[in-house]
Amino acid sequence: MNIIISPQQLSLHLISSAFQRCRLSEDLCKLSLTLRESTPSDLPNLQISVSDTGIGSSLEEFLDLKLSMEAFGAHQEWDGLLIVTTTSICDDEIHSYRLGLKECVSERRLTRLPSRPKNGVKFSGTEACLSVSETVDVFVEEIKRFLQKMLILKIPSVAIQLVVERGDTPGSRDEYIFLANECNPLPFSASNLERLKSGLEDYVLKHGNILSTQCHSCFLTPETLKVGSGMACQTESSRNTGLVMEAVIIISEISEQTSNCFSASSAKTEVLYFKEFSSCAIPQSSLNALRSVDWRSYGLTLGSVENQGSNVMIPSTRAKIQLERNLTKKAVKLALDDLRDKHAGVLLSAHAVKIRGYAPDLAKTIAGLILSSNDSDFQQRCFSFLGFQSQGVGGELVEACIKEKIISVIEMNDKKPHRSKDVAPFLFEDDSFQEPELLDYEYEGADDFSPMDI
Amino acid sequence: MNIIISPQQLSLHLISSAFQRCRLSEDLCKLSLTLRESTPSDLPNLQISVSDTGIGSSLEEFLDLKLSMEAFGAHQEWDGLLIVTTTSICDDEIHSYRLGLKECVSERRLTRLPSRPKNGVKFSGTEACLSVSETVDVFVEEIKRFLQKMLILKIPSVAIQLVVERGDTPGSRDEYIFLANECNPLPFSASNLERLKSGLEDYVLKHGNILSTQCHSCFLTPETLKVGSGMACQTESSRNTGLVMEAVIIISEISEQTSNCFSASSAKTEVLYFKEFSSCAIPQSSLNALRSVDWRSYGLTLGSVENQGSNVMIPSTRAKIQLERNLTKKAVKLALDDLRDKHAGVLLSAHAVKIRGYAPDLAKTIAGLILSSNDSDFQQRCFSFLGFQSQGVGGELVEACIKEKIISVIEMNDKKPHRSKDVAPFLFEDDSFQEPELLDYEYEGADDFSPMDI
Amino acid sequence: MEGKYQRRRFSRQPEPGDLLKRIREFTRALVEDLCNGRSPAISIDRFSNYCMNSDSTCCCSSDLPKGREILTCQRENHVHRMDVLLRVLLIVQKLLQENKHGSKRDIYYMHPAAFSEQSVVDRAINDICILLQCSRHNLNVVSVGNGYASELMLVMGWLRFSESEKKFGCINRPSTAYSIPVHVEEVKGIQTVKKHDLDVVSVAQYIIVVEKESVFQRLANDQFCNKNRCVVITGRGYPDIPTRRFLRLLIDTLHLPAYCLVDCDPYGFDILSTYRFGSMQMAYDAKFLRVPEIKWLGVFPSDSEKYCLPKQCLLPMTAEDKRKIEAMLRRCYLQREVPKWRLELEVMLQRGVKFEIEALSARALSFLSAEYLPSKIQGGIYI
Amino acid sequence: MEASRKSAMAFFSDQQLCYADILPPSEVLPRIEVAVLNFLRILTSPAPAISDLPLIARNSSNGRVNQGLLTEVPWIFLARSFCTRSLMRANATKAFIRVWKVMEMCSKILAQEKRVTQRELFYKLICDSPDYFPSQKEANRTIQDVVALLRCSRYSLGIMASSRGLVAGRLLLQEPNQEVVDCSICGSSGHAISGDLNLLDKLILKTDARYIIVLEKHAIFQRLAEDRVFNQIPSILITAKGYPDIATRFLLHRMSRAFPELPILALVDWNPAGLAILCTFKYGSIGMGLEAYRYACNVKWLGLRGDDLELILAESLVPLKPKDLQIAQSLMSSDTLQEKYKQELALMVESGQRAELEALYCHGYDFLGKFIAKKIVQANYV
Ligand SMILES: [Mg+2]
Ligand SMILES: [Mg+2]
Repeated sequence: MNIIISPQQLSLHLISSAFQRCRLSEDLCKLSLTLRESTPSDLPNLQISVSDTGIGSSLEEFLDLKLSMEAFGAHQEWDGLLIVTTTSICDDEIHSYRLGLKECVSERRLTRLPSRPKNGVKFSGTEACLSVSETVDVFVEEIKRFLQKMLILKIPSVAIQLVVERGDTPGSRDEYIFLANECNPLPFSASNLERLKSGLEDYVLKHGNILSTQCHSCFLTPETLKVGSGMACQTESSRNTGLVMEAVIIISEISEQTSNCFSASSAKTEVLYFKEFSSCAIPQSSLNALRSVDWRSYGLTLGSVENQGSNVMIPSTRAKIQLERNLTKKAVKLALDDLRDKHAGVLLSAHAVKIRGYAPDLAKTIAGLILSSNDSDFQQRCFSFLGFQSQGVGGELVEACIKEKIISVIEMNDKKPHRSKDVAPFLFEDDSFQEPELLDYEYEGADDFSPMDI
Repeated sequence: MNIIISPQQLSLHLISSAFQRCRLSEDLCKLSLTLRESTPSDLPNLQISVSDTGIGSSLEEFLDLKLSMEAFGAHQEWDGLLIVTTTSICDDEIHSYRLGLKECVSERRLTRLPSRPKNGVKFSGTEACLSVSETVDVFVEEIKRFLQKMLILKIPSVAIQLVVERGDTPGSRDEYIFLANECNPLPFSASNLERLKSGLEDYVLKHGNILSTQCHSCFLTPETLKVGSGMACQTESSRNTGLVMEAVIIISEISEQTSNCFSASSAKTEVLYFKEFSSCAIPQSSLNALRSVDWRSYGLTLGSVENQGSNVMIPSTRAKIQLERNLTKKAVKLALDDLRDKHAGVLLSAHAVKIRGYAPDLAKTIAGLILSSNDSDFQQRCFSFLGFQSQGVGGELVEACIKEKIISVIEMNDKKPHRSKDVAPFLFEDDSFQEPELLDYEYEGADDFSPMDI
Repeated sequence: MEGKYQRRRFSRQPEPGDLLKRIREFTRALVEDLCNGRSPAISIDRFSNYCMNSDSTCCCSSDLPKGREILTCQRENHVHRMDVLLRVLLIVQKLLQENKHGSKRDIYYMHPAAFSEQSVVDRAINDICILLQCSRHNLNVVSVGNGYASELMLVMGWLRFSESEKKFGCINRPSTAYSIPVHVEEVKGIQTVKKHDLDVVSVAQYIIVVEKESVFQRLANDQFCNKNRCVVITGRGYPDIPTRRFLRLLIDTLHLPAYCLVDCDPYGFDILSTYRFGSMQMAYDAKFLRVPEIKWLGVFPSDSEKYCLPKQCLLPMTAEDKRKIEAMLRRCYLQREVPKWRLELEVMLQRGVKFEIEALSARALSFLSAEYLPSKIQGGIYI
Repeated sequence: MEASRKSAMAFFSDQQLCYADILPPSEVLPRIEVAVLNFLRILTSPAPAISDLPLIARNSSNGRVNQGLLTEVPWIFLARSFCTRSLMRANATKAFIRVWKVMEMCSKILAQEKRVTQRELFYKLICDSPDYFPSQKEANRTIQDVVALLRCSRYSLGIMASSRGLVAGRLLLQEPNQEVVDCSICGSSGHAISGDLNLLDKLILKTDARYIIVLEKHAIFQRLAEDRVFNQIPSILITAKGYPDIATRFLLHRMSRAFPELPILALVDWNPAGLAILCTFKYGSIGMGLEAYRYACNVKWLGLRGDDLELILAESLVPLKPKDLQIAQSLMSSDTLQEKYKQELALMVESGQRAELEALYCHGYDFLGKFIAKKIVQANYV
């Protein structure tokens, strides 16, 4: 679990927890975020409330919250108090607690506040509240960005509402709704991976979920997005208990010419990482995994990787890191392979791209060998191989057909596992001829005679 | 006049003066040097007496003696007193004077000592005496070397006697006689230059006048010495009053193999300089003159020049230096030319020597062209050019004859003034020849044909 | 596989029709593979006429392939070679169909950008020869290098033959040089003059192969063939294919002994070896190009002393020369087939000097033709 | 002998002759004898001297262009400007002696009625005088010096020449007392031109051709000879395989004299070297000035020229090499070059590209013949 170093991160964490509770609920849930800024004194006072209608909280999630003592120890803007109100479906009452987060985890105690009766109504839900001496602005954008990313997961059962009340203009109230499954609905039965794929597609089409609908000026045709996905699981234990890593890769081929939305910088590749259905910064182990992928074999080059998240990870065990790393790598590779398999000519290795460059020439020459032959019987046989029936088939057609076949062979070759690739058969023991060549023979009269001419 | 910096130099100077007085006398003269060492106390006491039977002294020569005040000011070994006794042929008395040389020239006064009557006998002569607290040894060798050099002048009228009495062995008395004109007598009418030549020859033959007779083991044949002489006079004034520079150059060709007298160091060239009939160190101006001679054009190379004399010269005027220098250079060049003219093949320029080295090959080739021809008419004409009458002349003879002629042309060419040297006739005379390009144009053979010259 | 080569060894040279058929078979197989989604692969046998295994029982003399190279679409350099090979093959097909000849340079110029350099074409031509199991001339490809360098070989002596309509009556003037035709396959009627020819009473008794033109000219100028009943040829340095084929043809037809006169230096020896064993580049075709019958006539390292050659003519070997000799000494065929040559080569290395044939002419121009060659041939002083 | 020496003597004072003759040994030896006699005469004269050797200078400043009045063909020749070899100049002493040594060797060879190769001559020279001939280069240069001194061709000095030239097509050659050689049935290899200039001089030439086509390259020659282009275009094909040797130029010159009505058309690569080869046939060159200027022929430039480039694939054009630019520069600075050639050269330099004749093969191997035929019909040569 990440160590939290700021109130903003804490609030994101609270949202993430609420989201998980919603996800685990079997019903449609609502996740409400309220940021209420009041300025009674000169100091800004911001009340943050994260409430959800998911399953009730077991409170451990709050008790176990890890705060950076360095960051929060001297933090004047926040008292460290968290008010948690929660009830499970089977509870009769709504329980309230107060929790001092500035104490270290082992010393933390919940202070029970007065409960409220539910009056027999069956519902569950949780609210977490805190007050900080910060302006609302430092929270809003971050939370919105977070929620936009969360939409990628396309969990259909959670509706998110963000309400912002600013203190300086009383009565002002901004409300944002975040609904997954909006523009490209998926069936409820869709797998997580499918949802992720679809969500990521939406994310790209909506320019990082900033737009509410697909950007039609950039994405005219459906083919512009090429998507591949892969899943890797811990194989030793059973699938259910083990780690599962799912990767989705999207390549959007928007040229800068046709698009007026993308700036040069947006041409960069964005890596989004979700852990347990929550967007978070990519951990170092996964980053290393990404670095270790042989991108060149997919015709890609790895640029510099900027890790924008700043969460400090609690060190996992070495074995776990290795596992995560392997799984990440595997999932990404599977996603790449998937992408390549589904889209001809995409993600060919640089090597194969070069080789493919020879296809037109090879095709032209082979077509030449066929067409220039004075043996019509031979020509006929070749045509029939190529699937042409008639004699009078045009030269361009033959050439194009051969070219296509060559390209497909080259691409197929590239998709084969690497193992078989590098062992190009070369049975000839050439190394034994390390004799100096008697090339520089100076002979009177012959200007540039070379024994190579023999 | 040189500045005297030591008692030894003073004594040489006194000898030189005495020699000049003898030379100017019309009679045979005797120059006696006595070095008498007495040890009454611990301090050595050396009496030096220089007496001559030449013309009497005008005393100015003593009054004008220039002593280095730096060297003599603090000189404890000598009191600076010079006793001069002199009489001219026309004097009735013998005059004696005492002179304090440590006083500077302008303050010097002669102290007259009692005279002695000559009792009507007609003679002239001078004696200069001084006493120093030095041992006799520091004087003897230097004086002997000086006298040996003076013999080179071969002034026939002066006999020199050196008597050395050492104090440590009472009664011991070494006597040395230096007589010019001894082994190769010259007529009295011989010119100074002839004497100098002869004297220098003797000097070389007697290994620097160290031997009393010619060294027969080194100089077996008379041809081993090659002598050239030159004289240069100031041309502007009349010859009598002007400066006259005479140079004699001797080359002795003694190989180290045949000679057992010469050590490696004696192979060096010795330069002796006489000024006004007195051996002295070579002045800087003359040294520069020697350095500026184009020795290479005589096939010689100038090594490092060590000036062994340490006399400090009183600066002459610039014009005088230039004159001396020019005269020296001219005299030396004349001597070199004289030497070369008298001795075939000697002092050829390095250039000519190098070219002469090719003469045998060229002669052989030309002879080959003649002898290998099967055209007897052609051969006959060639032979007649070479001065052979008969048909059956031997190949070696033809070759030797051509070689000799080629060498003689090379040597002759070398002796010509440089201007006229390079103009040789063309092999094929052709009056219409335009001005020949004398550049040694290197022609690219047809093999390295270059299109550049189209 | 073995059978295939064994068979070909004794079979006639393929006709253009055979080759065109083989090209079509090749093309058809390629198209078939492609249409079946199989990655095309071109299998090319590799040949070498020697190896560096000094003592082993290698099979370099068997003329069997020593290995195989398979060009696939999976390596870029393979695909490039495939591209070149197919382009050249297409040109060859045209040449054969139109019954024309093209030089290697001509072929290069069909696609200079794709071929990038001449050697790429040369290699492809070799590969095609191996694929189609033929010699280069069967492809109607001639070797005019870069358009300039081709030197025709020279021949003189007691010989008469014709190429197509052109007659070479060397016999009429035995000491006049004749250039050798390009198309050896069109050479007909090689004959030394028979005794029953009325005007000539003698027949050629042997063939001398000299390394270089200047020595050939010396022999011509000395009227060597007027005085000796022989045929002299030179390949002007490393012999090209027509030269070697012509020599092969001469020997097969006339059954005369052949002697080789080369410089006493590593190049000379390599040229000698090329006549005797063929070159490595053309190892696949060695059996048609080599002349196992050839004898090394000279000049031997020991000749410098035997004939008191002027010392100015003896040059010290460079480090490069020595390196070359050391490498040549390791060639397996020397030990196996001509151990005496190898010994002489060792002597050459030990002495550390080299010299040219012309050194024999330094003292007297006619020494080579009047003394050296006759004494060697009559005395059987060759190995 | 006396008479020939007289004429040899006269030769050296003849002002008009600045070329190297092709002479039989009987005329070369007297020239050498005159040289020896003059040397001895001057050496033994009352004012003895070692005479300098006057060699016709073979540098461009001694090059002259003859703009003929009757023919429009200019040719290059050497004027009477000399460079000398002098014994007395230290840096030329060896060169001076080398000249005599080579003369001695040549006179011996000529007296034996033999010929040697340059290599053999070098060997003889190093055995005789190793100090003077450290390498073949000195021997070759000295041979040229002797040519420039005695003004007879290298071949006349008893040095063998080999020609790389080939001829094919409608030409009948006959050496005295030999069978006629029909160059149209020599196949693609053509007929090899002999290096024996005396023999070439005596050849009897016959033709029914209407053109002489000079080819820069052997490969092109082979192609045209194999295609028997001379049957469609009645012509004689000749190539020197690059820069022409004397023998090839001599034969072409002889043909141009024997068949003055036949235009001589050159087909060269489109690069400065190609043009330089053409110009060497056309004007001669200073480097070969002494031996070869007389063999200038009025060669016209058939191709490749800038206009032909449209027939060539762009990929066949190769960037000019530094050597090309060098050649271009020296050609440009030549007064000899006619304006049209200079324009063409400027185009090459400007485009920075070169093209070889083989590049036309992209239209098939038989295209070359059609190309030539079309150009000839249109009289498209300059
Ligand atoms: Mg060689
Ligand atoms: Mg060219």
